[in-house]
Amino acid sequence: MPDLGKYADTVLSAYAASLLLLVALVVLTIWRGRKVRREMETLESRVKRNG
Amino acid sequence: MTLTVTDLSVARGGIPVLEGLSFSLASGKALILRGPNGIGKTTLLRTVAGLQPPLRGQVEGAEDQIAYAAHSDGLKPTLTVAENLTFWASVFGRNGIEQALDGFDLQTLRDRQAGALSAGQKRRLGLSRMLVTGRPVWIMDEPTVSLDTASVAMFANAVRAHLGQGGSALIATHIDLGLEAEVLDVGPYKAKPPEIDDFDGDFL
Amino acid sequence: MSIWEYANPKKFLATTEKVMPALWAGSAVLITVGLVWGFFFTPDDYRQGSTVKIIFLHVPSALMAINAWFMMLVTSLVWVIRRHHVSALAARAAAPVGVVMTVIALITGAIWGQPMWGTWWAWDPRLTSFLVLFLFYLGYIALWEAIDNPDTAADLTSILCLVGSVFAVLSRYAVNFWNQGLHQGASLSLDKKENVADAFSNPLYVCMAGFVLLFIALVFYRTGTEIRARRIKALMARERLEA
Amino acid sequence: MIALLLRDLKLALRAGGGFGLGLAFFLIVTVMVPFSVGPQSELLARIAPGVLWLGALLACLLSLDRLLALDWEDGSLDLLATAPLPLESTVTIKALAHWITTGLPLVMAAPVLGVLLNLPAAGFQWLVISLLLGTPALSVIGTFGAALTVGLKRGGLLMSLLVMPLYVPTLIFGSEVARRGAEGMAVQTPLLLLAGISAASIALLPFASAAVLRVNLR
Repeated sequence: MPDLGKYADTVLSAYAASLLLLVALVVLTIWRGRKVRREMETLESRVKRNG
Repeated sequence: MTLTVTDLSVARGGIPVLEGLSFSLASGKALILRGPNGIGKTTLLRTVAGLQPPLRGQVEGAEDQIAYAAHSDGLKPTLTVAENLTFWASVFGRNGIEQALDGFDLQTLRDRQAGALSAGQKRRLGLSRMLVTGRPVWIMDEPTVSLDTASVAMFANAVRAHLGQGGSALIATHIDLGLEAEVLDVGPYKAKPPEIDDFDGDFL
Repeated sequence: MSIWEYANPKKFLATTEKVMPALWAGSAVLITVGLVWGFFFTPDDYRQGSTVKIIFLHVPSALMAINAWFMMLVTSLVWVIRRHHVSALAARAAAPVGVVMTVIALITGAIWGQPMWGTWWAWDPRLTSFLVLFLFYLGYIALWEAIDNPDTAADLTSILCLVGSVFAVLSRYAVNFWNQGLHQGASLSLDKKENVADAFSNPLYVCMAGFVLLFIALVFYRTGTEIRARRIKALMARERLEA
Repeated sequence: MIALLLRDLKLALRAGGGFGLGLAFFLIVTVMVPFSVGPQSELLARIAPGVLWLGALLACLLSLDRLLALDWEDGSLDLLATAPLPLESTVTIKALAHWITTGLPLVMAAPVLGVLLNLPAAGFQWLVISLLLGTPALSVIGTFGAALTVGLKRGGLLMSLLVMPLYVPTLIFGSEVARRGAEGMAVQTPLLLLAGISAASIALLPFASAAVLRVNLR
């Protein structure tokens, strides 16, 4: 851990906030991507069976 | 002045509803469109009127020739009957609304506000708007909704007079207007869904 | 073989599927290396102390916030001119990424500004422009969400993006005129005298490359999701039509 | 074209047309300001140009959602789209009617409200000039926003979200002219920029508005 001096809180909170936002963005993106992919596959198989 | 439609496909909300339609409408003729609800008659009429682009095919002889009447009449409730008609006449670069008022028996109502008319009277006013446009091709979507028998006859007379002057009319309706008109059932032109496996820009 | 072949949704899905793992891995490695290098192995600035380390997040996110809008502008134009659906959906997919980048730039800027300028927020031209950019992103996303018909939504948002870009540039000049500002000049430019010291610039370049890769990965993945969502919509409409 | 303008003006003036609502809103917002910031006359004098500009902008925004929505609901827009008048002219006329019924009254009321906010004497002329130059831009930009949201059920709120960022440059230059005028500084640069924005918006935005309206009519 480098010595951040009197600005330790500033630097750490900036890193924490940014990384949290980035991780949230990636997680939400992948979560929605998987959900939509599953939905499409069920729908496709249903449409094919019926039509 | 002939309206020609060749190999027309139309879509509603990105989904094709009718395909491969061809017909032509010569002056002095009327064409009645029939077909079950939801088949795409309104979509077809809007496409012919140029309000939406066709998926495929061409519409010729429609631009600046058509007058369109749909479910809503484009009337302003706070303007009088005469003011409403005068407005539409001048938008189409014409004047003189007397003939239209006479044709749909609106003379007695001319100074009444459109908001105070009954549904049938409003409809008559909306239809009389076709007369003040001076356009040769009338495109009408269920024009007889909320009209009584006498008013339907009035409407049929107006269409007949219009055809007699070399005009033409494309009408989607379920009732018999007593016109000498060809009938086109759009049912057989219902779009066939494409194969499910391979999707492209249409996502189907 | 032309680039437009990838405008076919299926082809796009198949191709991006192949490059996705490399993109995810590449962006993760670059961002980790850049941030670790920047956080642990750079000296403190003689004036700003350790707060200078925020630059490794602040500058790349600000860069991507603007580039994301620029990418949306280009893809919107492609949709308006060539009507490739994938292009419109890519613009839609990029917008939320752009918002998050804008928010990161604003938050890190505020946290950094507090000790340096003595205030969390100042109506400085750069800060204000980013706030306005944020509002443009919000409006753009809200319009996409509000419209049911996907083609209509694509057309309207494209035109909004074109008009909005012009007004965003105008706003940039307007706020410059309105307040001269506290913010320092560009951190990286071709004019060497203006640049940050080399000790900071190398990890910064790595971070910027990482953010670019992450952006590409996210946009590819999200565009795929939008394509599938669009297909779900089309299939459901088709079922309704057949019923 | 004249017919459409006259009809819109007539509709605005008849019962329920909403003429004067924008003006009343402008008045009420201005009156509320001293209640929220306090009655000190130096403070009011300093913020008067900005407050009056913001009030005028909000009053404009408020009246936008009726601009095209009414014609959309009763089918007039469908019929106007098939009329010989190009849609570009239609939206320009609509914006002009909006300016005459909303923007122009705001310009005329602004000096009176300036008195309430203790606007310095030198500021009156520049306030009126800046509003006169700026409100047409507010109307055409607003028409674009109204065209974007015309088909939506609850488009009003969304329209504000879309239009506000587009108003930023006009607001900045407009209130800058009024503020500098009130403080006796040179106003030439912001005045020219404001005029430029207005002229460019009036010349170019109707094409975007018409394109958007065509998409919405499909």
